Amino acid sequence: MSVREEFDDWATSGRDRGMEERHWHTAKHALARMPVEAGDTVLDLGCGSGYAGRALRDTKDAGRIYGLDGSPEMAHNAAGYTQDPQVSYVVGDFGSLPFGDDTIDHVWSMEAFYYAADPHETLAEIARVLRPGGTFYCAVNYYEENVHSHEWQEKISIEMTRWDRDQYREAFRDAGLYVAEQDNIPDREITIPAEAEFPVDDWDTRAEMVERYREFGTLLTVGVAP
Amino acid sequence: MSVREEFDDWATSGRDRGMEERHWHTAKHALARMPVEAGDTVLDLGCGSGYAGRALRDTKDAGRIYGLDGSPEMAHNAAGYTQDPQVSYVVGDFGSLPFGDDTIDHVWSMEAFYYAADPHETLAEIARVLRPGGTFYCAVNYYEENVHSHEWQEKISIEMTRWDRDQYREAFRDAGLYVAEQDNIPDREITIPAEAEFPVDDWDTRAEMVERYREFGTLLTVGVAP
Amino acid sequence: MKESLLDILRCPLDKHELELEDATYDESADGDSDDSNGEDAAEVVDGTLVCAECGERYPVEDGIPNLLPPDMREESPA
Amino acid sequence: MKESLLDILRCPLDKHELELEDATYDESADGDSDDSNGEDAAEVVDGTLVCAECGERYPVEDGIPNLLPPDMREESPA
Ligand SMILES: Nc1ncnc2c1ncn2[C@@H]1O[C@H](CSCC[C@H](N)C(=O)O)[C@@H](O)[C@H]1O
Ligand SMILES: Nc1ncnc2c1ncn2[C@@H]1O[C@H](CSCC[C@H](N)C(=O)O)[C@@H](O)[C@H]1O
Repeated sequence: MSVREEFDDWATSGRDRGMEERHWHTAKHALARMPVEAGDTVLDLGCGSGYAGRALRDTKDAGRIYGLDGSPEMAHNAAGYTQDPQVSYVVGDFGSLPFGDDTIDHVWSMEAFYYAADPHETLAEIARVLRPGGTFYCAVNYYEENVHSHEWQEKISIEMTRWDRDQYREAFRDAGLYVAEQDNIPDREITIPAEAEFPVDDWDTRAEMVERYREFGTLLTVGVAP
Repeated sequence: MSVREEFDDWATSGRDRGMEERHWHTAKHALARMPVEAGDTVLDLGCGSGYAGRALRDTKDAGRIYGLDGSPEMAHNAAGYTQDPQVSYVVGDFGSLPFGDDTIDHVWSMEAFYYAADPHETLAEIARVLRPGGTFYCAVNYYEENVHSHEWQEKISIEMTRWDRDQYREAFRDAGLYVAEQDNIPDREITIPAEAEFPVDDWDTRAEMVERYREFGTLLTVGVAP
Repeated sequence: MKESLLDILRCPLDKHELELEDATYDESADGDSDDSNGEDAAEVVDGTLVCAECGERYPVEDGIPNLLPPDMREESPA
Repeated sequence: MKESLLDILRCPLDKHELELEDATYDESADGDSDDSNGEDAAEVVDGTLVCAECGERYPVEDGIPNLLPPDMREESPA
């Protein structure tokens, strides 16, 4: 299945809002750190429901938001969630970004980067569209150290990139981005049932669930264009 | 009183270790985010007891650590806390750093930057000694939004710079540093007594103490040298 | 989408500028902006973006430009 | 401090290189490093760093170089 087919399905079955709700727990902390100034142009790669860009309009008075997604249904849903004339959604692929050089102040991506068919090519594209000093905030829950995420690949037909922390830093640098920060942002909000209730849904033990959310959380890597 | 006189007093009365203990609550989170690679050279500005640099040796295998402090007694104490041949302490002033251009991979400073006689000059010096892509992690508890810190100026004869979040970003950019991140890191560890025990020492109400530590915490601004 | 937001979009293949053709506008839409009657607030509903260099054509459907590279753009079989 | 760590230190006034003079070494100190007998592991206890350009002299006391600008270096009155 293609990215388009897979995620069009997700969008029409309402998973875009479900992801928004869960990802917000950690995404909001990463978004708050972004050095977005009033009037800045921000690109949200794999925007899903588009919540991240809208939050940057609200909280930091970003000037223009472009949400890019490979799934037309995702982009269509996202467009339906806002009337803001400064926010727009574009269908496009991570492999060849439809933007000019140096046109974007900051790039955001949550739980999407690792779907790129060639993540190195995508990093090069990000470095190309960012103006000097612009940042790339790359947030992922699927990564090597988070052993609890490894099985996700089995549930989806798109090949996912599972880098570890070091590989993220190295790949950013290979693409010409400076690495400014790397962090694990814990999800302190998800409800973790009491010990006695385990096993639950996806979790055999409480300890595993605590490790997944409160300890590993979301891996954030921040790159800066030279 | 000079920086030297003021902080020599602090060092000889053991306040270096007291600060280390309190600052560690938030400093450790900021240190963990630093993109320090094995072998990197790190400069700790206003190192006090020197704990931050030693932590970067232990956790990230930093190559060389230079702790710079304007107080000879602070530097002397710091040197006494380690036998590590890759760690050294230097007496110097924020206004004229005794390092060559592009010789430092990363600069760290906790609760010290705002003592600089001319903070803009100090930022220019930091930009000078950093190699391209090197980061400046600037952590402060004394800043405009933290209203609970304003009175600190009354307790010390050295003039302190009280910038707000925007002013930090602007000053970094004026000095030629890209701003990669700004964040408030809460102190979740300090013990806050139960409501009934207030007023306590420095705090009239529990709400104020909660705001100071759990909400405002430490302001971190991360700059990157172009 | 607002026509003004098209200005930084480029052809995904060669990164050259795009020209909007056959546009239909939603005249009723005025969004939340003050200057919504001005030129740059025109709300594009449908049209085609054409690369000034390679001539490749990209559809704007329902206000959303589809700038997938042509080989990824085919209709979903579903 | 280890002599090798002096190599990136510069004169705070003109940022020129410094030369170590009148050094005394702690021969007993071998730190934790493996190659502690080698040249670059020499532990400097006292000495003077002299700017190759302006000639300004900076003391190394107790293994710690004092690179305060000369006008800030005067003895504490306390
Ligand atoms: N190669 C690619 N190009 C463009 N978008 C892609 C892509 N691969 C995956 N995506 C999109 O990336 C999104 C991942 S789901 C994450 C959505 C959103 N950022 C959130 O935090 O909830 C999906 O909407 C999917 O359509
Ligand atoms: N102008 C200046 N130049 C160099 N060091 C200075 C300075 N002004 C203040 N300092 C040093 O900055 C330190 C501030 S106290 C903070 C110490 C340590 N970073 C910690 O987190 O605990 C003191 O040790 C003081 O001597």
